[in-house]
Amino acid sequence: MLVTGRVFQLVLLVVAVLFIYITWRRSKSGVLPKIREIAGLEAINDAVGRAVETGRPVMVNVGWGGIVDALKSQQTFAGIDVLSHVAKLTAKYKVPLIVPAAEAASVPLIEATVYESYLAEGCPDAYKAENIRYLTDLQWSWVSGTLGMIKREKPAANMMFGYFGGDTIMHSETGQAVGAIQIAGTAEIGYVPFFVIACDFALIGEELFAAGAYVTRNAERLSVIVSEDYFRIVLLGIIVIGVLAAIAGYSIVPLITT
Amino acid sequence: MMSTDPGVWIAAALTIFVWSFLFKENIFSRFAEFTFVGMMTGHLIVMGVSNIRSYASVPLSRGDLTVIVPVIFALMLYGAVSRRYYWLSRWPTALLMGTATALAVRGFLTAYIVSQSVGNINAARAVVGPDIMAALNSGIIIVFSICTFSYFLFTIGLKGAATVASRRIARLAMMVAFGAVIGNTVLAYMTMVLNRVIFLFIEWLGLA
Amino acid sequence: MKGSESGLTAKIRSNQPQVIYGLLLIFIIVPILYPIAVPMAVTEDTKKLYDFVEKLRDGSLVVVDGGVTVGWWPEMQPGAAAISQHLFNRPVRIIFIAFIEDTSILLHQMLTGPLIDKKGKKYGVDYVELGFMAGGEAGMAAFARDFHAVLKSDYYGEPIDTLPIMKDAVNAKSLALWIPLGGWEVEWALRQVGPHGTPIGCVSLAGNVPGFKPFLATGQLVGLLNSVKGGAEYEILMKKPGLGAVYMGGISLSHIVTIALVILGNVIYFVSRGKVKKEK
Amino acid sequence: MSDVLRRREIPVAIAFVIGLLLLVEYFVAVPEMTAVARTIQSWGVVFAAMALGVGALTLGAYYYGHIRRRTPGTWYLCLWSLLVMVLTITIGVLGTTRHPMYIWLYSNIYFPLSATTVSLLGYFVVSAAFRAFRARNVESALLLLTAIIVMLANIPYGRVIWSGFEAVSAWVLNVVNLGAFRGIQLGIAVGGIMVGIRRLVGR
Repeated sequence: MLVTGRVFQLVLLVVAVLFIYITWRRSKSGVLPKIREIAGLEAINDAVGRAVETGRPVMVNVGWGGIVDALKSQQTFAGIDVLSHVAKLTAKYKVPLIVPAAEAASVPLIEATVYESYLAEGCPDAYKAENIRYLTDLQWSWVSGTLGMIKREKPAANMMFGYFGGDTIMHSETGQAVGAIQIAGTAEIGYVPFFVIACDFALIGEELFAAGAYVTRNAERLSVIVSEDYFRIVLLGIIVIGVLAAIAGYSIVPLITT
Repeated sequence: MMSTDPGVWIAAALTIFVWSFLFKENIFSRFAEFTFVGMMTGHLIVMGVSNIRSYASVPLSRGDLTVIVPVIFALMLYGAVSRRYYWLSRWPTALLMGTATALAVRGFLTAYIVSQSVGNINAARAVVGPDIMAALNSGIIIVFSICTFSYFLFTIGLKGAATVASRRIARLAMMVAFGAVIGNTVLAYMTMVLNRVIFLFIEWLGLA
Repeated sequence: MKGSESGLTAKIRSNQPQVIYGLLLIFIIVPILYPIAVPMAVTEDTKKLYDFVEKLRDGSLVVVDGGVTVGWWPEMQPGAAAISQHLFNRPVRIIFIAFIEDTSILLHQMLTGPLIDKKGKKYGVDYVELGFMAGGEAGMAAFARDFHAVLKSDYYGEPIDTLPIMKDAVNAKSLALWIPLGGWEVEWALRQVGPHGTPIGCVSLAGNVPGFKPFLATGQLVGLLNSVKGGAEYEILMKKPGLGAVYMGGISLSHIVTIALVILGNVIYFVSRGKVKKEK
Repeated sequence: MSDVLRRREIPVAIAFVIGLLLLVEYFVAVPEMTAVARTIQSWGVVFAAMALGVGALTLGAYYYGHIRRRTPGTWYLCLWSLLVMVLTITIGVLGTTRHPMYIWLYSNIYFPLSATTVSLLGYFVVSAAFRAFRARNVESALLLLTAIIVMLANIPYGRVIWSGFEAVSAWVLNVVNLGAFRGIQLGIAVGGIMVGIRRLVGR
């Protein structure tokens, strides 16, 4: 009855479901797992510090994925998580924070996030609603609006976390041209290279999601990371055992492909 | 010979409008963008209609009415434009989401997880093979892929010399891969510029 | 790090990029006006796909599916045209379809245009255009499992069950080769067509090529054309230079310019950084 | 009644049941289930085709807001964009996409606009090459070096400079790059599966 060649895959799927269930249950208990440091995140402090020195603003861009689309929104949410962290720092050090928003639907969420960060730092008066600048829902209008903003405001730090497509090169090139410290991250692996080369620090792929969970310490988001780690370890084990067995002259491929 | 086709002239004007963005965003580049978005959205609808036509017209002409059922259900999607009937759109959206997600999950299992793991395990055979070059290359592939894969562990194996070394190898390997992406992408971007230049200089202005 | 820059680097950063844009434009125009023919080698990935097509059995069914938005078509066109021409040369039957809204019209224009010589193959018997099918990856999955479930008429609005070619074409298992053109499209095919056991060979967008190498190694892709370069190589194998050769001739100089700019920019960066260090 | 239908649990349940069906059907061969899955999949395509119009309505509503408020500098462009959209739809639906007028619009307006927009990236990549691509450390130096080798191997002139570029580039792509991307693709698949399952159970 089981389709030949897919039995092992079914087992993997069941294992994945189990891991998700276990980690989700554990997240309810409130014990937070340890998570490794993510290189680019440490640089955020320095970047904000530079904004203090130079008196220029900090710009945080959460991409044009929006919060409606099921797939792209994952990255936007992670970006907004990082934004909440940056907003706390800018509130603390009294640096202007500018956010160019790309989707009308996401603006209220961004505004609320930034406001709450300012509130948490005890300075809700420093929050400026006009600095959350909604441009347009259209990709290229948004890109050109953001580029214009970078050129005018000359931010000391330009941070980009979220969904970015072909426009990665445009943002990071313009940011570099005004001398901003650039920290960026996207899960679009095809566009990560442009961030890596043109920005000072870049998060690679999945590091964006981990960064979101890292800065917010949200139990449920951390549990996602943990469940993925478990699954990775299982796969890693299979690959390592398979490789060692193959070197020793045995093959586990028939087992995997049953 | 300069082109006498008004279509070519319009296309040339639009090309120059978009390129004027390189100097500064201006009324012409904005005009071009809004034209583009209008046309793109219109085209999406046209293709949707043609798809539904293809699905429904032939069966309907033969008297088969059952094909209308999904079309009627799909109309619920348009609840999305009204706040009051927004909930209606959730049902067909859930079907779309459920289908796409399940298909992606099973595709990932077969085509990525199992096939690529098998690829790595099979590569290990060459490591002990007679060809030294192939053995070396397979070894590099296996080590790099394992290091890169475990680079994205965030809560397990946080300390130790092995972790540090593996993460270093992973980063260097990824940098090479990213360099390959950038180098190869230049090929595409240059082609796109060339395509427009050929259009302007040969099709429109008739040079060369 | 930014603080330790001398005036020279800052000057470069703040200069007008339009000068560089102009430079690029010049080095793209010059080779068009004065074309230079330069020989090219054929890479292994291209050769593999060519050989695979060459060895297709008589009467095999092949799907060519277009999957790029219209703006990226220039990149796909040389490869798409070359491989379609090759398929028309061979005694195989071809199904053209698109899973992205823009491509069905582009494929139709390619087939009716001067680039393709159909070698007297008859529509509906030897090849067919199925137009566009919605749904993205899910659409491709539905099509791969049953060609007749959703699409009932072809590009011209004719019922497909009256076409002789569609009598044998039932699902992905009846195919000898599936050729996606594009980036995502290839990933969709790997996930949704590959598990049916259908061989896949692709024309890929340049940015995705490095990411597809693992699939070439496992044989999930039987071959791959690297964007315009792959197209040009395929033309060499077919001994019929076309669009690919034109593009490759035109973009070579601008590659050199890009490389020169990278090196120059970095030399200035290091020289000025060295100066700052000495001053300190 | 409609309060019950409005509950959030219903769409979650729909997605879950359909997802489960398509997953189980992939691993277990039951002819009845396969038939149902096939119907659902073809419905999905019809839904997706119908969904293409929703975006247009949302965009239309957004434009309408600008036009009604007479947003300075934008409202007439929105109006123009709407006109273009209506024109495209009218010709495309009444005359089908094979109509010469539709083909004319497609080749002389849609294609040049789209292709030229993409070509902007070509300009940005050269200026970035000069102004932003910096070998800040060993990692980015390695990245740039690989990029240059791949570029040189991609163009015919590369062989004139040194005949070895192609071999080096092929080795880099087929060995180092392959290893790295195998790890990355496996990672993407793990993410896709885990996030996918979570989405199916509405978490």
